[in-house]
Amino acid sequence: MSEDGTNRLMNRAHRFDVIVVGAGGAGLMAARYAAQHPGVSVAVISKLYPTRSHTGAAQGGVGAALGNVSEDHPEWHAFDTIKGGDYLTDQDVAERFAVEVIEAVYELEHMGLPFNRTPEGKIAQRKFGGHTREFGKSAVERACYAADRTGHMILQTLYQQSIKDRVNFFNEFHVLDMIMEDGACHGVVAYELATGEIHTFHAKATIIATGGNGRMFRVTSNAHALTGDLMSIAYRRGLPIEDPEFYQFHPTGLYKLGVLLTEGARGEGAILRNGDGERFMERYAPTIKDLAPRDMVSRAMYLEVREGRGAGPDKDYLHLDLTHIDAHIIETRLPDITEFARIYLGVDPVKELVPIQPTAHYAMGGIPTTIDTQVISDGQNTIVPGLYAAGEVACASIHGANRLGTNSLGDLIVFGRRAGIEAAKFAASESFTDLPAGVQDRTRELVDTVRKGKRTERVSHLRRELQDTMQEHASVFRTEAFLSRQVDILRELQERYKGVGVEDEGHQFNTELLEAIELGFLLDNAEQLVHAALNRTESRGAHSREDHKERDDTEWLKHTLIYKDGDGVRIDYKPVTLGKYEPKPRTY
Amino acid sequence: MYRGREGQWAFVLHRMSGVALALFLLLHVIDISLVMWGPDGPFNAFLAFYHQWPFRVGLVVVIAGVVYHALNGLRIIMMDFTTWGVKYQAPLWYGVLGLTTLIGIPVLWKIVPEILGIA
Amino acid sequence: MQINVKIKRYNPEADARPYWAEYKLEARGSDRVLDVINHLKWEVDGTLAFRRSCAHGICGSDAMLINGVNRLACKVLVKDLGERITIEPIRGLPVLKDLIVDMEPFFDAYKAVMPFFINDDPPPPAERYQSAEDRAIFDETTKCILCAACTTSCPVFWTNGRYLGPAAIVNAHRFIFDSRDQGAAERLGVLNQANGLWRCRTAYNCTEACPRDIPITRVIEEVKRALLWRGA
Amino acid sequence: MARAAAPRTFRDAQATYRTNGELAWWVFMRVSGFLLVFLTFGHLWANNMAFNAGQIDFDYVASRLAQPSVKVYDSFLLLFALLHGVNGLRYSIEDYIQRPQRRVAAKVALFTVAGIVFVLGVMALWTFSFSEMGDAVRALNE
Ligand SMILES: Cc1cc2nc3c(=O)[nH]c(=O)nc-3n(C[C@H](O)[C@H](O)[C@H](O)COP(=O)(O)OP(=O)(O)OC[C@H]3O[C@@H](n4cnc5c(N)ncnc54)[C@H](O)[C@@H]3O)c2cc1C
Ligand code: HEM
Ligand code: SF4
Ligand code: F3S
Ligand code: FES
Repeated sequence: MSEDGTNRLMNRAHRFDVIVVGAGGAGLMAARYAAQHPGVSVAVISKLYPTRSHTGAAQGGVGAALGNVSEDHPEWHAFDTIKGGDYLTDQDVAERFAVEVIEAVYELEHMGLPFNRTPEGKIAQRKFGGHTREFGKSAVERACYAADRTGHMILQTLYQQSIKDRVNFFNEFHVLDMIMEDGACHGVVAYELATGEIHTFHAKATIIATGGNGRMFRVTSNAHALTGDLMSIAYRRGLPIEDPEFYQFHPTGLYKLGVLLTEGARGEGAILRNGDGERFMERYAPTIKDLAPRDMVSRAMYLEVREGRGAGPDKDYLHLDLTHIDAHIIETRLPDITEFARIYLGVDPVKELVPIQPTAHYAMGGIPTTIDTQVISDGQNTIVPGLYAAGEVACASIHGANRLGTNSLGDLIVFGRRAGIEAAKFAASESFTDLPAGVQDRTRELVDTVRKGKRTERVSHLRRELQDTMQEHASVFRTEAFLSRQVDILRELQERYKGVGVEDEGHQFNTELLEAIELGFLLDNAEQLVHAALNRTESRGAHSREDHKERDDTEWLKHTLIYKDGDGVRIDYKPVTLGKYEPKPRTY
Repeated sequence: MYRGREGQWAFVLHRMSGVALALFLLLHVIDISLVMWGPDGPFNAFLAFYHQWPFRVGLVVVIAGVVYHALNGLRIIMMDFTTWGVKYQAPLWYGVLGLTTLIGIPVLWKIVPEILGIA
Repeated sequence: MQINVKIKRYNPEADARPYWAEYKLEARGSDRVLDVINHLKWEVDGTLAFRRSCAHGICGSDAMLINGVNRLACKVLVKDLGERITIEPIRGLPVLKDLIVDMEPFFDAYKAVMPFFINDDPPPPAERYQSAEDRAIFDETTKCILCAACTTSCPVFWTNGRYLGPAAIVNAHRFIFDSRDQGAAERLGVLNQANGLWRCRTAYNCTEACPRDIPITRVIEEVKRALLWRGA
Repeated sequence: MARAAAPRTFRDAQATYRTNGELAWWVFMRVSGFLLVFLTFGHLWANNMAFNAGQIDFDYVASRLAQPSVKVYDSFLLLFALLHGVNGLRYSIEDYIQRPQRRVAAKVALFTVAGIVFVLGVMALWTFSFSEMGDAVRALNE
């Protein structure tokens, strides 16, 4: 390398005590708390400008048992979370979560987050799916909200605070590899979108907070950017992914588009109706009806459509009915989703029924961590030194087999905060080790393969096929036949992926190149999901096997850990941490 | 061209008229101050020059500019100091244009014949 | 239907200056402009560069100058534009490639108004109280997604890049009118500088461009009055 | 180029403002604008509507400027219009001239010209005794 070259390389090597990958709710929360540790330097790397993160899309609210509207207790919240997770939730995590989320919500308020207010001036709360009083008696107001843009407010508030705290940001830097040596993590390697240069970020502690992977499905509420990058990178680096088969479909996505209409709408009284105008949820969940957990509602919707009671010319969607709700409430508490329906479908929710269908929404699984967000590498909870994960990308596991609405934002703030504190503590006690030689090699290879690819396949076509087939074979209802078929399809797609390439040979803002690389990540995510789903021969939470309709606690009350193994996969397990709540049949 | 609406055009016209008026004002003070050189100085010659028809038409444009600028200035003041001005800014602007035209009619009625030398 | 899309393109690595590229393609009326340019990128020309993420008007990535007006590509449908669609990068910020502009000056202006909650009193164990009425005063300005559609539609900003711009003022308003915040005086002070608030000439392009329907000009006027009556 | 966006601080922000000058000018534009409505409309009425502007000559002007009330009226008009207009031109300079040196140069030029014009205007209004000149004025005095 030339003199000049070495010099430039120096500029592209960065060193911070703590590196946070991802600037969504989890990442910014982590950065904030890490930065509060005296003497610890922190940087956030994000492939999007922080405020573009998908946390900003979260609408309904963050669940915390503040009891501002009616009596509530963390124990009730923990119980709902565990039951909602179909008892795959680790109960110690859920209990700790239900307590800490209260503190975290107050802290957000102290950071200025503009929650809606009750008449007394306290944080307003509303009902949400699966959240109940006294262990399932009736729905309770637990979701703290700011109109239907709670996630937006969280993201903005955290970003604002990070400006105040002078956090270092590397925006539009795309992380493509983790630096792993001797089972420990020493930072990441990232591609700078503006220049095409590759940067090394050397860190004592690395926090992964890169969000979800919903883009592997056709109809999804997730952003284009949610391609599960770090789940794939960890996987390629030999780390396991926990419970990827549990993927949540949210009942109320706008027909065909998948744009989400918050469950908060049903919290405010909206009703689901089938093509005959019937309130079908009364048949599936007699007690809490439309506010049953998402997996149950989405399944009910699929069944309605399958049994010919869908709406529309193809009888392939259902309706969300808000017409009986006071127009003022709709406009003030649900303004954004009202606008979505008006703009994208030309339907006015105040007067008309809104066409909806389930939409791919949330990965319950992810990079496995301890309750303190340390990443683990096996079923014995072996800790990967220097590596932390929080938010949707991680699996602690609080959501078990099915996440309750509002628990994700709670997850971000509780575990984001924990990750920040823990990582900073770790970093403060460690010193930098030398980086292994050739840290950038894998990244260069990854970029070069795509850059010089044969271009016999188009990225967009492969991605479309992936999304269509995943929707077809691995979404709300699954069978062995479908899943095995999908395994084959994925193998074929992986093979064809080797033929992709890019037209854009440039270095600056080569978004085509990154889309191609992201597709590779998505394929890995799909592989994890499909194999784990094929392997789990029971129905639990969001994982519903038509050939194994019952939950099987004797055999399957355990977490999946899936590893990459050559061209195939290897599956291992991890016990569920049980506690005071005995697994019971899940009825609402 | 950015397809802005009333507000943008109100601004563009206000600025153009304002700048034009300010430049005109500078010239105008200079030419009027020529009176200091007395009846036999350059003043009358200068004015005779200005009395040619293109300048008289220009003066009509200046008057229109003053009227528009003044009325729109009042519109701006209403937007700045009331809670309702912003809400009605577009109708107000049409009001400004309307009134400018309205005032323009008698002005033209009076001045056009003068220019044509009929009066 | 058949549509005709004109895009102002520029690749700093290949082109001396920006040029117009024209494409003809099939689209449905219900397609978003984002779907159209995604289609172009995915099927026609992979080098086309633009930012996008959420695809439903929430992340603020894809403000563009579409048929002469700033909008989010993901929030405007083909049927509302007709068969001829013209797309340019937003104005007043340096164009880096095709529809991608340098957002740093925009974020710098945003940061300059101290867009963060300031209250140095020790917080209570639970939340700080705020009446629903006090909360409502700044509700609209909490909606901002920092898309820059407003600032880059402002005729003053196009020619005077030092103007902080409407987005910064909107975000200052968010805090100045928050009953819990204590930093109003500092923020008003920043806005009182030569390139702050007083550069606004009430052109309303910002208000019309805002995809979040924030009544920006009204907001700016409220801040002007606050500065006038409270002083800086 | 790596860009770790360095956030601004309170102090950075505070350092950027010092005076209420712009606020004062903003208020002045409104107050003077309001007064100018009457001043300019009156001026236009007198010279364009009540008189045929095509016949304005030395005698006409001198006869007007011989009246103290007109002197006072025109002085106000001169003062407000000039300040208002020059400040307005300054706004345009701020907006359209982006090179700092050129901007300063343009403003210096503007203020110089405005200063000269102001002095000329004041001299024309106040330093000459029109009663000694022109037939009309003499007639007026008789
Ligand atoms: C429409 C919608 C509505 C929702 N509503 C609710 C709700 O009401 N309540 C609730 O609790 N939950 C809700 N959720 C779920 C919740 O919003 C998400 O799970 C959560 O926001 C994820 O946050 P995160 O911080 O983990 O990731 P994100 O906010 O998605 O952020 C990911 C970050 O990682 C960065 N990143 C990703 N890959 C890379 C890479 N390779 N290199 C560098 N950076 C990278 C991105 O730039 C981004 O900054 C909703 C989700 C959606 C989609
Ligand atoms: C007749 C009554 C007048 C009224 C009510 C009036 C009002 C105003 C107002 C309120 C502004 C401020 C605009 C803003 O901040 O957006 C303004 C600007 C301006 N005015 Fe006037 N004005 C009048 C007469 C004049 C005259 C006679 C001149 C010329 C000497 C003039 C020249 C200007 C200029 C150059 C600007 C700046 C334009 C800009 O920045 O966009 N105005 N006027
Ligand atoms: S105020 Fe509106 S237009 Fe301006 S940045 Fe915010 S959301 Fe975008
Ligand atoms: S467009 Fe510009 S001039 Fe003011 S009202 Fe909006 S900021
Ligand atoms: S893509 Fe997010 S706002 Fe358009």
